[in-house]
Amino acid sequence: MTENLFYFLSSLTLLCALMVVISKNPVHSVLFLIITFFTISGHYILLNAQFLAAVNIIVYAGAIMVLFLFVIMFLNLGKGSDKGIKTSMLSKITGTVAGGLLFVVMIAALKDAEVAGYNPESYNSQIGMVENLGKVLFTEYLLPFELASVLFLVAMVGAVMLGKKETGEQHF
Amino acid sequence: MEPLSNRSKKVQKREMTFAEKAYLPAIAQGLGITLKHFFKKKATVQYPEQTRERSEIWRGLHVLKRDENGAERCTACGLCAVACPAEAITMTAGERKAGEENLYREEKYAVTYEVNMLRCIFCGLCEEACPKAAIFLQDDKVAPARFERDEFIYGKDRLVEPLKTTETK
Amino acid sequence: MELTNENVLGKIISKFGEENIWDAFNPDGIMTITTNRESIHELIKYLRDDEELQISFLTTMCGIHFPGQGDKEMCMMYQLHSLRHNYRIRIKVFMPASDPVMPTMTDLYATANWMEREAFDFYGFIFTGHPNLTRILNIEEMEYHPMLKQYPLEDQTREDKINTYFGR
Amino acid sequence: MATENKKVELTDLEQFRLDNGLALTEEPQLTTLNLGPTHPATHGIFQNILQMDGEKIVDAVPTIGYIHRAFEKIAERRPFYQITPLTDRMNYCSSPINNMGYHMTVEKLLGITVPKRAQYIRVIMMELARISDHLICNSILGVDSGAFTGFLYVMQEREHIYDIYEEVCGARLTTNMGRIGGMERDLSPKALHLIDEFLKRFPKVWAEFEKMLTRNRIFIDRTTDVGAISAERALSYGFTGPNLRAAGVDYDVRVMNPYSSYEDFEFEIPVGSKGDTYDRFLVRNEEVWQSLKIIEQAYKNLPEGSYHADAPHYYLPPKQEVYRNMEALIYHFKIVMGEIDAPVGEVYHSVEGGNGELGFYLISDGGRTPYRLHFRRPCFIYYQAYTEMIKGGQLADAILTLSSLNVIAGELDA
Amino acid sequence: MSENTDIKLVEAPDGISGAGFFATSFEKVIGLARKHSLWPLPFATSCCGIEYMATMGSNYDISRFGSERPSFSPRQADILMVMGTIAKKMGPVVKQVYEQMAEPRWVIAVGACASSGGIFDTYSVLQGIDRVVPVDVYVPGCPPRPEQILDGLMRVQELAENESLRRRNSPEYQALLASYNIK
Amino acid sequence: MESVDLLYKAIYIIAIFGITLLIATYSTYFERKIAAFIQDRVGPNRAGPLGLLQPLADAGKLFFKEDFIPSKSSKALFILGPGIAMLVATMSSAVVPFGDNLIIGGHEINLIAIDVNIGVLYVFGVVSLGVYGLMVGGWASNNKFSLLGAIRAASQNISYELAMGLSLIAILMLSGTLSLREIAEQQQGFNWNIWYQPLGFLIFLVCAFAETNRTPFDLPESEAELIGGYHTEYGSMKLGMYLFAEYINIFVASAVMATLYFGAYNFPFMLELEAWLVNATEDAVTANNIVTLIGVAVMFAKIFLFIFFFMWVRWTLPRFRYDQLMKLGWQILIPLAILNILLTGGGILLKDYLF
Repeated sequence: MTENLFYFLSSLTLLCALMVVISKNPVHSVLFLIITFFTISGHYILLNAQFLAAVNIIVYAGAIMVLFLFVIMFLNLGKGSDKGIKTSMLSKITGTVAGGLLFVVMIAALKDAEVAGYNPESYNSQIGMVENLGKVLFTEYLLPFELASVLFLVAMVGAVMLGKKETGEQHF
Repeated sequence: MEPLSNRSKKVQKREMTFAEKAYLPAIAQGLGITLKHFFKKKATVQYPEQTRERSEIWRGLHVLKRDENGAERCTACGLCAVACPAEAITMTAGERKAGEENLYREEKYAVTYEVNMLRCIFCGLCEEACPKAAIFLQDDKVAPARFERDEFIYGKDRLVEPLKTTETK
Repeated sequence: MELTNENVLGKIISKFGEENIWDAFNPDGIMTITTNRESIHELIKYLRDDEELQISFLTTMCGIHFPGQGDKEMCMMYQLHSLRHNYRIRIKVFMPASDPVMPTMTDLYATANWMEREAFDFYGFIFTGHPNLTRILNIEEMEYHPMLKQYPLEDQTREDKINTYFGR
Repeated sequence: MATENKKVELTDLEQFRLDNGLALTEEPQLTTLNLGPTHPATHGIFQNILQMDGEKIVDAVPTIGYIHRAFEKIAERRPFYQITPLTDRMNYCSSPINNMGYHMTVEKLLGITVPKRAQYIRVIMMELARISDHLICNSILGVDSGAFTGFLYVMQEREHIYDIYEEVCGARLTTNMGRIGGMERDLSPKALHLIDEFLKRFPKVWAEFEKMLTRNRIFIDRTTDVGAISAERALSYGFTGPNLRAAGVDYDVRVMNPYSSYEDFEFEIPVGSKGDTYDRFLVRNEEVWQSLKIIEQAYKNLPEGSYHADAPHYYLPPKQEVYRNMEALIYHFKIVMGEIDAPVGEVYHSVEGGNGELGFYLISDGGRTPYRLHFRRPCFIYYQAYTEMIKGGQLADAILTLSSLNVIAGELDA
Repeated sequence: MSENTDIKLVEAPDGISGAGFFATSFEKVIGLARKHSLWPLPFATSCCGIEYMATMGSNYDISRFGSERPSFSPRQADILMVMGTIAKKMGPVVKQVYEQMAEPRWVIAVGACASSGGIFDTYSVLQGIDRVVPVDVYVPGCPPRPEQILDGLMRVQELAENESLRRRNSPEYQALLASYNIK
Repeated sequence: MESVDLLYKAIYIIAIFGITLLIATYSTYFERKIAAFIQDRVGPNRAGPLGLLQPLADAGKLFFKEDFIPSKSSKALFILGPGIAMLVATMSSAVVPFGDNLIIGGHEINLIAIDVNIGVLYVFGVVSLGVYGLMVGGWASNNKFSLLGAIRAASQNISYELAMGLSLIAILMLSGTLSLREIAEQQQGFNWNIWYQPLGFLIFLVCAFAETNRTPFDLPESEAELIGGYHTEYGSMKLGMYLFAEYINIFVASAVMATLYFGAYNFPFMLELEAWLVNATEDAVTANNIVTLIGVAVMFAKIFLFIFFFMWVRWTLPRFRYDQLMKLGWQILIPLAILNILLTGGGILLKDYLF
């Protein structure tokens, strides 16, 4: 059952991820991206990492994508959304080359990769639970965790600076 | 601008106090008022079953009065039609024939008398204009809503007071 | 200075001359004077800006149509008010129907804008210099100026009325 | 997101762009939003085509005339007394003021003096009308800011005012009250009783309504500095009435040119300071209290005497006389037919309407109808300032400004 | 022009045609539901609008009929209540609003002006909205008392209760709409 | 898990779902009645006795109204919008504990649909998705009023989620768990969180109003400005679903508030009552069940009180303006919530230090 679910979720994830790229209408893209996040959260739940699943949804689907959608709605206002974007031949060629190269690199990287197995005896099914996660974060990975928070702080300051408009303009 | 008269009075506008700035007291006060009304007696008059009292001079549906002998008062002088700002009244006059004295009070009478209730604005000018006290706006009846436009041309069949009730109300 | 009809009229006439201000009379306590369209703009500006008069409030303006009066067929009435002195004055300008052209007052009073549009809509007055002289109340497609006396009031498509009943 | 709401100071370039219908800057795309003619907040019908930058209004183009009914043209075709029902329908929130204003104009033309009692009754009715006008306006301001309930509380009081109207003239809204030369009937005992009750009950209701909104910070924040207009601009736009008084000019026709014995009464003219929506709200609130004061005085000192002028040429004789007296019958016919031999002349008379100076400019050529009757309609005059008042504000501000101006479509379009 | 419920066409007996007993009683239930949930679109232009406010107010309380949710969006409304004068400038707007409403829809012309132009027999006023949209119920009065407005509403309730679910697809109805040049 | 347990669970879930829908349905009725009573009116009383069939009439009418899709809109998304709104709304009541354990035939049944140990986060996540329904619907309508409503909804929900989350953190610090059931259990008797977190509750309450788009935060659908906001173009049952979703959201918000701050199914002297009952009936199972059932009733009473409060406020207050709303959210509530966290942390430390 779990296995079937896994395959179903995976195929859905891939399909939706593909649709994100393919869709002509940016709003549709965003919506597919949201479904992608959902399916990824589904994977987390399969892995018994409920916290991650919930946070993934809250942060990505609940907040970030709302903002994406928000922006895109504004953009779409004036022009028709389904006119499609005209791309020049040059960019098509460069795109193909770049994509192909990425593909090659990924194949190369995955070729020698080994699937990490796990030991059923020593496996702790509670590893994805909140308590364990918290413990690990605040003991073993304290430094990276704090560094990440500094990074966030910097990002926040930057966002505030960017968001602050020049004087004389209406803020809302 | 300096005042034009000595009667001006500045409206009271003070700064918000801290409590007012914290939203809560005013909100609580408002909630208190609405809660008080929640338990208050309701003002509603349940219309089709009960009706609200109307004043005795309410200008409702027209009626063509009869006199104390049951004869129609209207003499088709046309003053009401002239006085009507909405031009809702039309009539044709006729001569009373012999033997109709109990039907019509004067020698001239209205053969047809029509009020277009859709045009009518119930201003009461016709009642005021009538020198014979024939047309009268009743206080206890209003023109009802209907489905068809044609139904609103009230002819004499619907305007003239029924014979039985000769006394006014 | 107490504003009375006499001293206001005197002031105006001394400023603009007898040839531009005439027919002063007082039908209802409000002095009414007549002027021509060349001096109307200057006159209203003077009344507004004069330190003593301060007649600086445009109460209303409206058009009037007097058919069959030669070159006095169209009339534009301005009524001004000095809030300071509580003094009202009425100014009329007559012109022929063939040429109802006047200067605009929109540069003096913001409120004149729509009043002039209304006068244009109703009577067809042309106010030179008006920023947007289009119909205001009636539909754009209307072909005539309905308040002119020769046009009927009634809706011409109404069928349920027999005119003979009303003697009108 | 910073959340200042300041009026925008435009640079020259921006002003140029604005004047030429260009987007303010390259970046923000302006949206056109069509407010009206059937938008719920317009309470009546007029259209505003707004240019919006997000929530901010950059420009507005008003269109009016959606209920143009040609009052002035009708008035040229109807005898003098038939015009009263027309005036009802101009500012239908306070029809008695219109009725009385018109009657006083015609009386001025005909040279009739109305006895004191009739004048006092008129004052009572006009002030009741002012109260009903202001309470609609202020409670609708509440509705548009989302507080619906206060509106229904004061609507009940309006019903009581209707009851008084009904007792005086027989109608609720379009009153057709009074006649040229006085009132059509005296105040009945029941009417007096109703007025008395109203004077006792209304202050409590109004105080309660004030309590719900006046010091509520949400409401204060919503209305302060919204749709402000300076006294100079207001005068240039021809503002009168509460909207001008909110800007700080104490111009009131009742005090400047007293009519109908207004000089007998003690009352004050409330004025605001900034001319914003909150000022307008407060001024109207205070005016309701002043009107109550006037009604109280008029009701207490109601003089004895006749309720109409002794003018048989113009005032319909009593019905009983018409049946018996030949002379009365002739007058009756002449008056109803409209042949009252009005003198040639022109008069202007203005009253303090619910919204400001309501003027009647009447030209008579001696015929049975007015030659020209021009209404100075305060709403028509206010509304053109609306564009200027809402520019730079937000959509929600525009709505509140509109309802606080109390623009009534019937009066606006005439 | 409007549908007269007094006149009933002879219908095929139950059970012979497709609509059997179940279907008709089902129609009744839906009719009842519609009757009690008529959401008005108050198209208030002038004086009658104020009387409509009074109708909404505590003393008359239109909500007793389940109609207190005014839907200013035509999509959500069931009855178009035209209250007040409709000038010729406004006529197309009324029509547009009517066209935007979803079936089943009813129209009440409240007051003299909306029904027939009333006192305003002038060049600028539409002489009755039935020149642009089909009207189901006329309410006379200028303005009508709230009681009369409620009367009008109850008249529409009658119509809604007795209306067949298929009436809106019937050729007669289509012809009626076509005569107004709607859709 | 045994199949019997599974069966009971299934029944329970269906029951909760049904109750949610029922309460949402009748919320419309109560909203109208409460509004009427507050405004000195009587409210709907002609559909059935006391107007009790009013919601059914509305539903019946909405179902049989012409289904309309604006010609220029994005059809799929137009239908998806109300669907998302409805789905998301119904999902969130799953983790709310409506009662303690019931013991039926030796089986202990938790009166909670799914007991996940991240219950709070679950509610939070699901609620944050609710905005998609409004956004997608508003955008797909291809109407500027709808779009404005959708945009307002989105920014409002994002902003207030932050303050809401922060105010929750204080609760989490106190209870040390993310599971709603455990939080409920900790508030045994009269030991409710509200006594420790009055400020947090206030912030949460305000945010709950904002998240459910109720007055004074009903900007997305503010009638006076935006006609209907995001649902301007919706008619028939799609509109019904939006309205429904709003009422379900109110229900869930009330349930969550009752659980987090007002002790869920706990009521004063609960233990004493149970002990007394055990003595009286000499049957621990019956006693437990009785107390649990009382607890369920208490829980629903609390929920109804909150729903009433929502409606009471709706008919009293004016609404904010957009920028004021943002100001309140970002400049007042978030700092307050952070302050609250600091105070709570300080309190906890102080307690550890002193005792």
